[in-house]
Amino acid sequence: MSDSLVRAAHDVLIVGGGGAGLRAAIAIAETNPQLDVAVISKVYPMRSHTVSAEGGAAGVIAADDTLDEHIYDTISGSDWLGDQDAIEAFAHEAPRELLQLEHWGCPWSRQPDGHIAVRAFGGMKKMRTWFAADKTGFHMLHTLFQTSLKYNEVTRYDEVFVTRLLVDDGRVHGAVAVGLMTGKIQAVTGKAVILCTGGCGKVFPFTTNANINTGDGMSLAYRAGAPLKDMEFVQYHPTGLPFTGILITEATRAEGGWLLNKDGYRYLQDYDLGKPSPTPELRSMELGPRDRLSQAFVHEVEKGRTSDSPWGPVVHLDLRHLGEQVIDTRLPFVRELCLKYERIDPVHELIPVRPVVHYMMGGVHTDIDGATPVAGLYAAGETACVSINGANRLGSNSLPELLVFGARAGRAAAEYASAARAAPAVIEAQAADEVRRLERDVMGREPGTERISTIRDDMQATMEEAAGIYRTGPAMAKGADALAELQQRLLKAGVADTSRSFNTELTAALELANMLDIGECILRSGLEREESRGAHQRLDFPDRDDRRFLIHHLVHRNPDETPRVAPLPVTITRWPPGERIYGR
Amino acid sequence: MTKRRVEPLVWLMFSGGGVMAAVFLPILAFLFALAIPLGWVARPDHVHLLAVVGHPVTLVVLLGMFVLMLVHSAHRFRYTLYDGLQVKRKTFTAVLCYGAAFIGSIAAVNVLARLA
Amino acid sequence: MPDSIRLEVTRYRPDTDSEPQRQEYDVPLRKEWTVLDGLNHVKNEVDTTLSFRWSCRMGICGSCGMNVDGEPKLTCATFLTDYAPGPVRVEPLANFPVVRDLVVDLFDFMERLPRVKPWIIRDDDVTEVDGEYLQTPEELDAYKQFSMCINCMLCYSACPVYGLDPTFIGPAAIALAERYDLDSRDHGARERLDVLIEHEGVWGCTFVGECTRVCPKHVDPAGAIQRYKLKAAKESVKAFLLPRGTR
Amino acid sequence: MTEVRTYRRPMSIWWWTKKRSYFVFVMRELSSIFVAWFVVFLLLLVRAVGRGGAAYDDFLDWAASPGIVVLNFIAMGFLLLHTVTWFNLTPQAMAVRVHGRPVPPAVVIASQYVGLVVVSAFVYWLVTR
Ligand SMILES: Cc1cc2nc3c(=O)[nH]c(=O)nc-3n(C[C@H](O)[C@H](O)[C@H](O)COP(=O)(O)OP(=O)(O)OC[C@H]3O[C@@H](n4cnc5c(N)ncnc54)[C@H](O)[C@@H]3O)c2cc1C
Ligand code: SF4
Ligand code: F3S
Ligand code: FES
Repeated sequence: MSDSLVRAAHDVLIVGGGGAGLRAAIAIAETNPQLDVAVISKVYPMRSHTVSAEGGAAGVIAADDTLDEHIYDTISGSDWLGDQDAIEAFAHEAPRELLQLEHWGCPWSRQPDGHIAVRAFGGMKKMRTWFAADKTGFHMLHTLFQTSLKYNEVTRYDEVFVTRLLVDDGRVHGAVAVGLMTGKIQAVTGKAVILCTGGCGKVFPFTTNANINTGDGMSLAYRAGAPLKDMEFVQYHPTGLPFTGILITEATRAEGGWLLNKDGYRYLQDYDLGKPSPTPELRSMELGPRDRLSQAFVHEVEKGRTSDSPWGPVVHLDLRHLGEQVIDTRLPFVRELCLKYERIDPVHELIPVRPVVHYMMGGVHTDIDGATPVAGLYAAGETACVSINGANRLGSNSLPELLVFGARAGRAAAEYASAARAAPAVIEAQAADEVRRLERDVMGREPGTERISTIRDDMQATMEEAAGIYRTGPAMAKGADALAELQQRLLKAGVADTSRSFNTELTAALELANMLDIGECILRSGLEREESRGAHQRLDFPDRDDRRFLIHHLVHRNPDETPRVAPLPVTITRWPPGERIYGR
Repeated sequence: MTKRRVEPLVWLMFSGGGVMAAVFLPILAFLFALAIPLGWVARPDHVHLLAVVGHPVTLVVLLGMFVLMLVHSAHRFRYTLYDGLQVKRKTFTAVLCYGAAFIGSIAAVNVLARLA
Repeated sequence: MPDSIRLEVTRYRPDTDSEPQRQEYDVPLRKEWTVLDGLNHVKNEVDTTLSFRWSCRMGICGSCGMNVDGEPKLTCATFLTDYAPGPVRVEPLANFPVVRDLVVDLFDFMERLPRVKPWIIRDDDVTEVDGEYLQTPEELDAYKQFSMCINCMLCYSACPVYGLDPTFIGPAAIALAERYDLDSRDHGARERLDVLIEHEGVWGCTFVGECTRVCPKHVDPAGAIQRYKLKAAKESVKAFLLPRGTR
Repeated sequence: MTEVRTYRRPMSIWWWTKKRSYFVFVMRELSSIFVAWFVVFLLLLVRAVGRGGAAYDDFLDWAASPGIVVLNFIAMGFLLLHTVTWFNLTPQAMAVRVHGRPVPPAVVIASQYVGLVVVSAFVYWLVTR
């Protein structure tokens, strides 16, 4: 068996074919065509979750805008937890990356004179969000995917699920993966590996995220010895459709949509977010940052000013005054989604919305070039934490982040791989170990009384309870205990599906194990952070505490598999911590 | 550089024939296949008809029309055989269909030339 | 409204089955449930061995295509109530080889996609990006419809020509070629024509038109293909008429 | 590429009877036989006309025989199917632009019918004058 165990050897192995992974692949192919790049993805690349992004991508291009303003908006949006050197690099490179995508064919929306059009977005002082109607992520991903087809040096492994990274002596050498079609478990080696596996919204029950967003890369890195950073910061988006959790993009509010409580009152004015005006005002009211808007919702619920729906309390998003013309040209997908999934027409009716888990600010700890502390291991995209997002990501910063840091990680990995040696023989044994683990411990388990879906439901309920918009120490501690119990239960859950080919029960089991790791890290980091900052709001510590907590949290995995949280200073260059002011 | 291929030209003739068949054929077929034989419309006088048909312009138009419509039919029928009946001997079918259209065209030239 | 509905699901396990079988499941019939929700209910509560693809559950990732009562559909955008009182037949997309249960093999399409060169091809060789290529909203509109394809493969499943002759490049790939041809920033029309003018290119299509009818994103591949034929014909006439030098 | 035993479902010879739209498609395609038949019919007519008044009359009498009339009725039905479907599909098959602006499909379809009426009237006039 050992001759077939190592399937192929590459220079750089990219795990994930979403926006970040594809951008990295192209960057490598362009920097050094000599290198052999492979992209492994558990779904076909164009199915990756980047496809769902609606609103847009921020990059300074308008004449009245400046890089410093983008930087400042991002820093204050992050509640001063973002690393300022990273944010500076990000803001500088974002416009170039977006232009590069334009040259690759991305159908950006345009002004009448043919120049790029930009729209407003939450928490931003200037209009700087590039958009392709309200299917920005879809167009970006397909543009990247189609462009990547041009490069013959990029090998793709589609529908191949990575289960483990091969690490020896502090260096990464590749990964072990299951081919979903065949069920074959094989090692694919790479001198450098870039994790671009996206977010982990599925840790929670109610999320905008797709089924595949199970945080696999975070868990892979964590188990391979790379720490996770700022895991306590989970973004709730204020406007998701009840039941499905489908996102109604922030662009609706940028175009002038209003948030109304059950009395038809624009309640955000009561939460220090400015005064209502008929036309949208930047960094004010509905264009405030996501953390503050989601928190306002909770207070409205407490005051009894929300409406009831079969899926809990909701407020309403009002787009009626925008008119059919604006909705159809700028927000056609929103109309399509509302008609389909809520059977309402936003041209004439109010859209019921509630906050929904949307984005993971935390992730695999990397430096400004995407490098993790494990040599040869890089990360980019939502799965990484550079960090530019700090305690709260601004809408439309994630898509350019994928591009900027995808490209950076790609170039850095290419350079590393050019100098690195081929994989040592020992990794063969590691691969064999992993095959054994999967075949015996996961596939071979007798179908017991426990069911994977039940444990998953319990985990999601636990996380919602413990790590919602508002948190407390005791609740998080209780949640962490509950997760530990679920870990034990998972060991007893068998996989009933014995078929090799397309065994989605097996992948669900592996994903659940990953999510339990992540949930644990979220709660452990959250417990340590005894303050309220950005998306991490503690009822028992309601204020921001810069003296103790102007730090990142790194979660390492101890040899006994327990997590250990350690501090890391925040990089501050030119913008000393200040108050976050919106609408004033 | 674009390679030279016959498919585009055949397709062009197919389309031309389709237009002809859609625009000219209904009235011609209606008159001569139904209305006149069944007496709904009085039989046109033979001399008049001979004059109309024998006019050089009519002859050219008819020839073009007949040839294009035959190619149209042959082409369409060929694909109907492939798809509808799942005929596997594709080359043979093609030769048969276009061959028939070719013979039809020769016949058309023959008939029309005699009037000229 | 009855409170449950029967799904008749096609199962196929390559390790044990010699051909697909049918299995029935009753699932709750709820107003807001899609066929995909029904399948997920089965997967989570009834029979964990059922396999199918899905991800975004919002009609954009293109992974959940299946034949529902014989029609290719995105199951995440197809509501159970529209089929009440049932039963609803759920089968893998037609015309593709079945890998497992409701999962089909897309190898053909993925392998074909690069052949139509779906990327911007320029005459000028700009490597440094400074400033955008201008494109007016009208120029954007010219190709926008064809850029909406989510690669869901419903059109392939509806096209009998593809079913009969899998070498046919097929509707979505041709629509994508058209998308780049019509893009004012692209100069690659000639290169793509060389591919599509081949026999497996546009000529197999007999304009059944089903591809367009089933497309959930209103891409109109049927139109794209016929227009391509016209374009190919024009170019060929030119090639025949004009002496080599002037082409 | 893979060692999976995929299952290729056979496509029945009768696939086109399974769905209305497929059936209409095959009928549309079968109109080609009748177009060819009319070409033959008209050629026979032209030949008869060329051969003189008697041959012409014989031809028309033959055309009035029941078998031929039934055939021609059926053929006429298919021909109309061809015309209607052809007109309906034209706007999809070519993007018609006037002064650089796309013409709406309904207008393209309507103008074809106008063309049909004009041509038909002209032919009618030419023949019965
Ligand atoms: C509904 C929605 C709307 C959004 N809108 C916006 C917006 O308007 N603006 C903005 O800036 N951001 C937006 N975001 C955020 C942004 O879209 C995401 O952060 C971003 O797309 C993540 O991209 P990625 O490349 O990191 O990962 P993804 O696109 O999620 O890709 C992950 C890849 O990793 C692969 N993968 C994962 N695990 C494994 C494994 N174990 N083995 C192999 N492969 C694996 C997957 O197959 C996939 O290819 C939105 C997010 C959501 C959910
Ligand atoms: S053209 Fe339409 S049906 Fe075909 S793959 Fe694209 S989106 Fe799906
Ligand atoms: S269904 Fe098929 S035959 Fe042509 S028009 Fe569409 S590709
Ligand atoms: S699940 Fe993504 S399109 Fe249906």
